[in-house]
Amino acid sequence: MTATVPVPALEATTDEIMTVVAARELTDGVVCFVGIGLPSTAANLARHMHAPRAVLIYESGTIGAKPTKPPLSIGDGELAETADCVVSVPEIFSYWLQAGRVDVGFLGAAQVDRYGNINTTVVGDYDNPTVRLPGAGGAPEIAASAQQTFLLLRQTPRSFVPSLDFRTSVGHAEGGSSRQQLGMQGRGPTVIITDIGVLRPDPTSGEFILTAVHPGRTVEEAVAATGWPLRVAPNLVETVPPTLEELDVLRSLTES
Amino acid sequence: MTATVPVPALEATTDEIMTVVAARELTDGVVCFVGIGLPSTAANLARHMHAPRAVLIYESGTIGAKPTKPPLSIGDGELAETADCVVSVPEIFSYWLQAGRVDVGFLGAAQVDRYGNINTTVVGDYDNPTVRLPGAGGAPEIAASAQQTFLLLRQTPRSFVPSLDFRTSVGHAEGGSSRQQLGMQGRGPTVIITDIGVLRPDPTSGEFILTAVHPGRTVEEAVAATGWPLRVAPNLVETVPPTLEELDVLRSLTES
Amino acid sequence: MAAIISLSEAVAEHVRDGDTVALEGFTHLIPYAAGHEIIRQGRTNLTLARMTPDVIYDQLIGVGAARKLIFSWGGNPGVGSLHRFRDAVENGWPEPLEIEEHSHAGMAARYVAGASGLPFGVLRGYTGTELPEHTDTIAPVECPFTGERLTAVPALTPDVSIIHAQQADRTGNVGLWGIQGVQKEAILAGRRSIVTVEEVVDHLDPRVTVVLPSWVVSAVAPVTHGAHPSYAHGYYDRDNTFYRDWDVISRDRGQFTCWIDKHIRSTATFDEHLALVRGQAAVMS
Amino acid sequence: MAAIISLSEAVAEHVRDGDTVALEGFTHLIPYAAGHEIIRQGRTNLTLARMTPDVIYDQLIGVGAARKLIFSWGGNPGVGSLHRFRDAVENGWPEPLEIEEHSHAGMAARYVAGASGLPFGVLRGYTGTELPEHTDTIAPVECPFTGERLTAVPALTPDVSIIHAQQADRTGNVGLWGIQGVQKEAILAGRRSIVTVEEVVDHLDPRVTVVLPSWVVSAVAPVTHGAHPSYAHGYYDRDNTFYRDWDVISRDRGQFTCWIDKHIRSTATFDEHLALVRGQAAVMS
Repeated sequence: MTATVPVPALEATTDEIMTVVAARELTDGVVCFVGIGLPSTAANLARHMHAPRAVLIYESGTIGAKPTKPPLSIGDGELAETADCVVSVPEIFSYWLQAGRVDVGFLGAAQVDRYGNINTTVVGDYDNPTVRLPGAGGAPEIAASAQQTFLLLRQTPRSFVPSLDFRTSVGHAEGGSSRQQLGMQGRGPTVIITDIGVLRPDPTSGEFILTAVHPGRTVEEAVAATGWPLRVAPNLVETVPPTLEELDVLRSLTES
Repeated sequence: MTATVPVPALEATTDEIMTVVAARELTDGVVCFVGIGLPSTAANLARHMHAPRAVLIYESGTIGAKPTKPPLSIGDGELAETADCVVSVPEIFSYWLQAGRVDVGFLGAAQVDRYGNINTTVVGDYDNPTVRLPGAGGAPEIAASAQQTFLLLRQTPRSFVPSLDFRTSVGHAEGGSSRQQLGMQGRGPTVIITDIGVLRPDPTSGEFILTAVHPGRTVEEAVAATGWPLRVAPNLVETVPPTLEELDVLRSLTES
Repeated sequence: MAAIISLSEAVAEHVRDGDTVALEGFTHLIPYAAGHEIIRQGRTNLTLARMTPDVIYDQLIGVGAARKLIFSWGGNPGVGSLHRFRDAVENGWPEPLEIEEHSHAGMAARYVAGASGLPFGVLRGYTGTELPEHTDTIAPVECPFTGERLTAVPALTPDVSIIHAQQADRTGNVGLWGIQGVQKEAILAGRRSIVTVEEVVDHLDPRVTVVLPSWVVSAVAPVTHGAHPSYAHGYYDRDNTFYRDWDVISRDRGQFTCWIDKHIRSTATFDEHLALVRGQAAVMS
Repeated sequence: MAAIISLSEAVAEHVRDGDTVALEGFTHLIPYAAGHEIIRQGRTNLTLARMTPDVIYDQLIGVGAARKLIFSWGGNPGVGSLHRFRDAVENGWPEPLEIEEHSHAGMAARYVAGASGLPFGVLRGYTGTELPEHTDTIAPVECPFTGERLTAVPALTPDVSIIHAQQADRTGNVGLWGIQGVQKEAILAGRRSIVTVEEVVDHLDPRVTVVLPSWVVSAVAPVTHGAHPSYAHGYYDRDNTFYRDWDVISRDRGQFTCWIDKHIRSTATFDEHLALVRGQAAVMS
């Protein structure tokens, strides 16, 4: 899980390349609903690079948090101290997320299918699970109400599955216009960033297509790591490697 | 409107006797939802006399306000400064009033009927009113959700009517168990305090009955001032006149 | 991000004829300066929404800016009637005023629904009253679990919501404290929003209890004493005398119109208006 | 009025076998001391409600105090799985655990409905997910005005709600600041309530942003560091090491039971527990 890819002059870890690629997706002024871990780090990297006015909302109720270090938990004190305001958890979900004020929501998952639907609930049968996962948390409503979502997870046959064991949160549903028919205000997942590359949805079918591979990774690896017949974009590109500046800033953010 | 009644050693105004009588109805620790004017003054008088732990809630969002002077408006700054906490107006109505946390709500009215239903909306036809009154404000939900309500208004044939021009807030509805059938959590109006005396509901029918007259006032005056055939309690009493202490405290509260 | 601009620019850009406009402030922080600017710029055909249409809406109604009023309590707090409101409803002067009448709890629930992106709010309200017979925006709703019947009201989503606050910082984050009313919900429910502020500061006061981030506000306009004759906690007290005087000013149509012409239409800014009002108060006292 | 009493008295009086109990605190101010006292007093058959059943509920579940869990996210934040929770759900150890599973937005709406005296709350939630197939407390509801279909969840009204706060004053008014989570709603939704506090003070700190008046709280119990290993803003930081250590302690049934026996059941108070935990940390470092 710590495969590294070569970059000019220094090595980026898998986590680092995923974080850098996610950060690049964030435009300045974007309002992000971030969870702990890679999403939080990516949003903070963006804030320190090209998106100084990005607004970070944590589900603990902090709006406009500017942590100097990625928090270990979603409710760390520094989030409250650096936020523009702190509101209650009910308010975060009603006045802010549900009202459509979040531009980008980050989601992780144990399983994702070709339409970007995700499972964070159980592996196996719900009533008799093989692995009981943490559950929904904020994900179903982030997936429904954020203007778009970014999915971050490692690409393996166990995580990129033809059929979810449980649908915790909706991506492009059954594809086509099925998401719109559910009445969701957000556009759904617009990108999946993995340790191997980047997938984006086919604009018509909503199926996720491999559009980029990271330096040192291959299409074959991506196909082998995907439990459905992965389509590859004709204009597939190689991810621009993390720059020295990106890695410097990222490492200054994450060193403990 | 400034008829006075004799009391030992000094004269109490009509407003003063109504205020004193209302204050006496409040027990220590009671949670009151008060409006501006007599109710606010009465609750503060009680707080300075026998009910030091009475909790005053104003609909502007101040909980546990302890104003030194009766405020002119429901949102005066002193209410916020002396309150245990200040919350939003939506929260006052949802978490506090609707949730049943208010023991006593005070209401005034332009018209009241024999069951303590009140009109604060229009005199005359709704679409073509003779007098357009301010409207509902907080009254319908105070009348429904406070554990009990106290009505304060002057007794005249124009205000004590056989039939309301508009029912803004529900008292004992059509009497009997009709209020309970509406599903209201509060018991409804338990007392009407007027410039002439005090009325309380018949426990069975819910009809308001004259149970006391203030010093110097008579049953005949009360009957003449009431637009329905006013029943008089067999054990009618005379209101104990305001004491020197009550008047002293009241006047110290209201002098500007 | 909120643009920090003048009040006249903000009203010119964001308040349009025919809009549904909410000027909120529960006794505290009532946006009088913004109301005056709407009168100065001659907006018409407005639907005015406000829990307590007090003197600020009496002025807007009296000049004929409104075709409809959505409200829950229309009076001069602590004083008595709103004469211009009554004249419009009772006599159709200066023009008929359609009304959509709620209770405070219902109006609050409507703003909360609007701020929450929900089409309706639920409350224990209106039961047994005659309001539902006259107000279309009150409907029953049943609890899917208990079968209990409650009341629904639709979200209120003004085209533009306007409030006054004590402060904004230089990036347009708004901060207010003291009685907070329904201001936050009104701004979040509005499609556009204007916040007038006492002052723009480097850092918001630690007493601030409600913050509206810059990116949910369309425009911030600094207007000193912009809530007069209402008050701004920590800045100035309520001008109770003005509220009492308004009872006299507004009783007569002619006197009212004179007052508006002289004190609002003939003044270019709220500063000029205040200087005039204060000069007269000094003479009278 | 809240009685200011010891935690053991508060739990003895207000937490009963078979109760629905909510211990809330969103990462910040988690009432660990109260959770331990419930274990010490051997309560059983509890229905535990909590948005994020993290380590505090892992402990209660692992000792078999709960028959049911109402929740929305069960993990060790920033670390990984809750091994006792998983063992109960996956293997029924120490006994089967019924689950009633929601999303955060749904749980928040349930507490808000409970605090508001409404039988249900409305949200845009759960649409297209499989949660409604497994959770009875999710139902459709239609907007009476637009016909739009939304989701209803029933009010959550615990028999007893428990939180930790920084301060109470001598009359039992509770004050907290920093991340406020769903604590206020949990207390107001509860039939009874216990608040543990870092200290009892003469006057609440001006930084207080949430006040719970004494008369809505059943009991206030002072417990210094009562949120450890969670944190109390302005008092102490989160003990991240403990959360990481918990992953090891809780992986094995035997080791878990040993830890509970030694650190909770064999200590009389939370102070004793903390002294023990800190002594070990000092030796290990």
